[in-house]
Amino acid sequence: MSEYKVLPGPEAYLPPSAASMGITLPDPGEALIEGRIVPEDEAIEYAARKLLSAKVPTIFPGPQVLWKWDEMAPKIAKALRELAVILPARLIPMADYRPKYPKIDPAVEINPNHPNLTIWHNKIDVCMFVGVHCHLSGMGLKMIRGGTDCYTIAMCLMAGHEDACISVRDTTDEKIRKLIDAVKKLKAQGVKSQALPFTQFKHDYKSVKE
Amino acid sequence: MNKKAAVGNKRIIASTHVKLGQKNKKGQTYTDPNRFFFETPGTANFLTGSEVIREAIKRASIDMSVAYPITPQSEAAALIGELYAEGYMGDYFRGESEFAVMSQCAGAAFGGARVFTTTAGPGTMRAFENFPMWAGARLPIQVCVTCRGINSPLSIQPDTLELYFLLETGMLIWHAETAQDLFDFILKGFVVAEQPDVHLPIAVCCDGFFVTHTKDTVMLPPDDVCLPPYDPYKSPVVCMDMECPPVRTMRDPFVMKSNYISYAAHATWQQEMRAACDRSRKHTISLLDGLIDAENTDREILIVASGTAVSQGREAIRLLEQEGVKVGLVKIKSLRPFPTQEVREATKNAKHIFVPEFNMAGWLAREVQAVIPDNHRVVAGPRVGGGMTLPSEVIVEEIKKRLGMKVATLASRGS
Amino acid sequence: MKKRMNIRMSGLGGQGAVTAAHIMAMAANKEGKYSISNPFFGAEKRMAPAESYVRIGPERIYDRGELVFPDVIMVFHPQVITMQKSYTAPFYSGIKEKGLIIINTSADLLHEEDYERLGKLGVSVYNFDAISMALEIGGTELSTNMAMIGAVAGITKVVSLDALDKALQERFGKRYVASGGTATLDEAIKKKYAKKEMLLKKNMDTILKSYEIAGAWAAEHKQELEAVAV
Amino acid sequence: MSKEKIQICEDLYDIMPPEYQDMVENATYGKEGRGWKDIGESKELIEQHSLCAGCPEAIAFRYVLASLPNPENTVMVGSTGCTSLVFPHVAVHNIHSLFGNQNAVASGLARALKVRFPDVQKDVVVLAGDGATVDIGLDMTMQSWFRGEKFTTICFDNELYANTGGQESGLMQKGFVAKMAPVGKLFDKVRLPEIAREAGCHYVACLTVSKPQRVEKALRNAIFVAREFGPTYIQLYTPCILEIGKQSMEGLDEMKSAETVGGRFVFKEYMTDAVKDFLADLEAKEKAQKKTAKKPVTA
Repeated sequence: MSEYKVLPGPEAYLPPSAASMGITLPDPGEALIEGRIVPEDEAIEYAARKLLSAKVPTIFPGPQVLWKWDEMAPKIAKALRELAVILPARLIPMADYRPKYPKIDPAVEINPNHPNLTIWHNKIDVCMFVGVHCHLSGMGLKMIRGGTDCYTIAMCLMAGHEDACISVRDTTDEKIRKLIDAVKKLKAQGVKSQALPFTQFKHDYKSVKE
Repeated sequence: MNKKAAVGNKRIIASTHVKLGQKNKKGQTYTDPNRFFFETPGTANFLTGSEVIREAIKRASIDMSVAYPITPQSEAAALIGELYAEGYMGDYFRGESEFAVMSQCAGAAFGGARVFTTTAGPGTMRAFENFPMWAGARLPIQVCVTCRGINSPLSIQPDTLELYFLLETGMLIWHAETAQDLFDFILKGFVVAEQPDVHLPIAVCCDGFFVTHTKDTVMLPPDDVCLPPYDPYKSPVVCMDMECPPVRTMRDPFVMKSNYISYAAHATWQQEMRAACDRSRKHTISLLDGLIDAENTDREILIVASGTAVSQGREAIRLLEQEGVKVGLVKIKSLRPFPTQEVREATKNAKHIFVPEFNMAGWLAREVQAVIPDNHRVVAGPRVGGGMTLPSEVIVEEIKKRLGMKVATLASRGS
Repeated sequence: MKKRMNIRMSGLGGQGAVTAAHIMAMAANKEGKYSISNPFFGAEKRMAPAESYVRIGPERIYDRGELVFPDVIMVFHPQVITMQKSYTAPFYSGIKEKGLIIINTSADLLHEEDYERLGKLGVSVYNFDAISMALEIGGTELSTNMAMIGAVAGITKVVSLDALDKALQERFGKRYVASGGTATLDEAIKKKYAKKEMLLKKNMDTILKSYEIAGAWAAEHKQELEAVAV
Repeated sequence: MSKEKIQICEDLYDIMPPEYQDMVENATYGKEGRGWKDIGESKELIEQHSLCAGCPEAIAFRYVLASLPNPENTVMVGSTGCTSLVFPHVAVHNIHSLFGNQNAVASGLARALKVRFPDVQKDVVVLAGDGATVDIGLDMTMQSWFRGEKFTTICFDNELYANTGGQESGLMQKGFVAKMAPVGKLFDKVRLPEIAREAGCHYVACLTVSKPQRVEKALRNAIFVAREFGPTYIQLYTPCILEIGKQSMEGLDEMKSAETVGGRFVFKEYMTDAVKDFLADLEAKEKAQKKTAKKPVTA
């Protein structure tokens, strides 16, 4: 197994891709923490801990969960909303993958073609990708590790991402719910969210919490 | 069919959007690849390589194929047409040139189809602009390349120089030694290339004539089983069929350094393509039983080769054995990804590493030299070109010369 | 059989040397031996040099491509020698010691110098008029390759008559896949014989006759032919 | 895809940027008789573009997208050039692969969609510049017509290579001095509409984009005919105001002057007799429908 560690950046001007450093993707039931293959539950618990410890935890839902195109998408969307509320965390969508013209507002949306803006001038310290097509997510994760010190989590609908600090594969709404349960459990144990207060669009987490 | 995987081995995961066990309109049963490759009994058939391509495609559940005549792949391409006439695929036609054919294959793959095509030599070169485009667009098209000479003056004979050009296109490149390899590689190639974490084009290559026009014994599973079909929604990129999100999307937008798009996007795009190629290792290892085959690598003398050169190496090893010289063999099955670790490990005991090749450039020798320590151990040859044969006696001669043994110089032509 | 036999067939485009190699390989395959056959030709068409190779042996054969060092050379047409329509010059270069050469000819085409060189190597030469035999028994020149097959099988016994019969059935009895030119020739020959059965029979008859005559010749030259007998 | 599939998951609706919410609410997917008149009243299928201010290509793009009869089941194929800078912002799936291979890509795509969705009418529309259509891609343009591929080819003819900076193209007028034509172009403008007619296109139209109604009509004709008969071709004059030395506001005048009597872009249409009958039928049906629609609804 590779000794390489997938840690938050900024690692290099153009950091190597984890796959080329020998990190392999997990098999079903497994997940990755910083390049190590671990049981999936362990990774989910660790992700919950990371999200709670963040000052600006942010969830990036991608097209596969934003758009109601198959049976799974609305289920995951619902779970993500609950997760965002319970953590709390911002939800910043990756609505599509176009190089947007003339500008993109990184507080409103993200896009892998605009890497300098991808994580909001490094204001986001922990982010989570869900439902972004793997090729684009692979790009986004690499650029984040190249340019910022953001801790990345990828809840992948398919085979996972070595370039994320934590990666879970075959994500369903149930796995997001496992993450919610892990957050709840940690909170019950007295772990407090370190998130700075924020207001997002029409939705203020404080008001929704009730 | 390849060696059976030991029980308890990690298994390949294939698409399951179409129920396994269900029958297609030709009455073939969609079969889990693990069962298909490792549990379905095969029977021996005596066939040419071209016929073997037909047999593989008959069981591959492809949606489409596009053809263009060029020796030595023309027979295979025509046979696939017959399969279409028999109802084994949705569409098939003759394109107007290899450049167009590869673009037509791209169009079909963008639209979510499993596509197969064949080409050779100058055709490969004419098509070339498409190959890095396929890889960048993450299109899991399979092209079977039946290598032939490419430079002027024209030749139709086997020569593997075109493979050198293909190496850095971003495609997966496998090199078949025999008709059996060709059959296995074509079917397994679809399974590996279409993995969501890989999802790259694959060139399954063989040496023209030596494989395509040679009659050889091949084990074939019954023709009433077939691979599960391709699932375009298990793709790392968006399928262009207006059935999946995002609706506003272009495959693939220009990524240039300008006021609104970063150069880093293009660089990481390339890294992601190459990462996908690396990820194929895991799947390839379980399906092909490794990226290399290694025999007797504890010996001081090794032959490292791919394609037909492996066969010639095997015969040379037999001849040398009769004279008491023991030689090991490393057969490289996957050229991309290159089996770097495997080759290092397999060659660690060798004092002399011979790399026989069917091209004048000696690209495989360079690849080996680039990844092993003490690469003066590599003897880059013997090599032939232009479709010349590489008799096993010539490899024997090269090895004996290096060892300081007496050799009678072999004349190739005339006397 | 104890060892590998490598046969090089040098002919002219359209004569059926490729088909002959395929039939020999199929026959060997049918009787449980290992075999490989492959053709080699240029972009030229009929009457241009065309070679095919068949390797038959007791164990798995890997070697492929042009046979540079054959045990047996079969010359399908006098022009291979007289017009040098051959991939090698002279046509017998590379032949192994105690090898065999079978030439389709009505006259002796070799010079004294050739015999001298072949003699040194202990190579036997079997001249016979395969075209006449084809015309006489098969009723068409297109059966020349059958006469050639009969000769090599009769001398070396590398494949049996029974196996050849089965191979013929497979080759002409059902639809066969071949490159463009060969497919067209197949059609031509099928037209010549009203029925497929007739074609098979005439072909087999040609093989039988040639096998018989060549076999008798081989019996006379038993000693010299040891190296190529199976 | 049905209009119902172009929906945002409720739980994440409010976090979507407003233009996506607007697209779902107000775009004209699935609208019978959609056309250029929807522009200004509903959400267009095209967002910002990065073309020069006043570029006629931009308005041509908007007319084309507004007039697609079936955008929720249309996939477009483009090529390298100015058009490819607009395509990322278009809300129907679209493909760029290489320069000049657009009709080959479309051939493969249209056939694949037919195989995958035998019961759904999926329209494939090629839209490329004149360099891609006539010069580097002419072989594949024409071969797709010879083969009778059932899709529409649109050429945005600006009579030069605009994206690379104004080089000579096959559709450039004879005598025009341009980069790579330092003494003026030495041969005539290629007569692609006539070539298209002879090469097997069942419907051909050549026009400017000065009159949106006409563009809409030609496009709808081309797509309906492509579905039933085979290849169709539309050539639209979209002058490159930059390279011919005009101001941003002069595009329309340039087009109008090119379409006046004796001009290069006098409106012309070619169609087979069968197509003529088919289009006449179609028109009659549409008229009848409009008539019924106009009738007051009685309770």
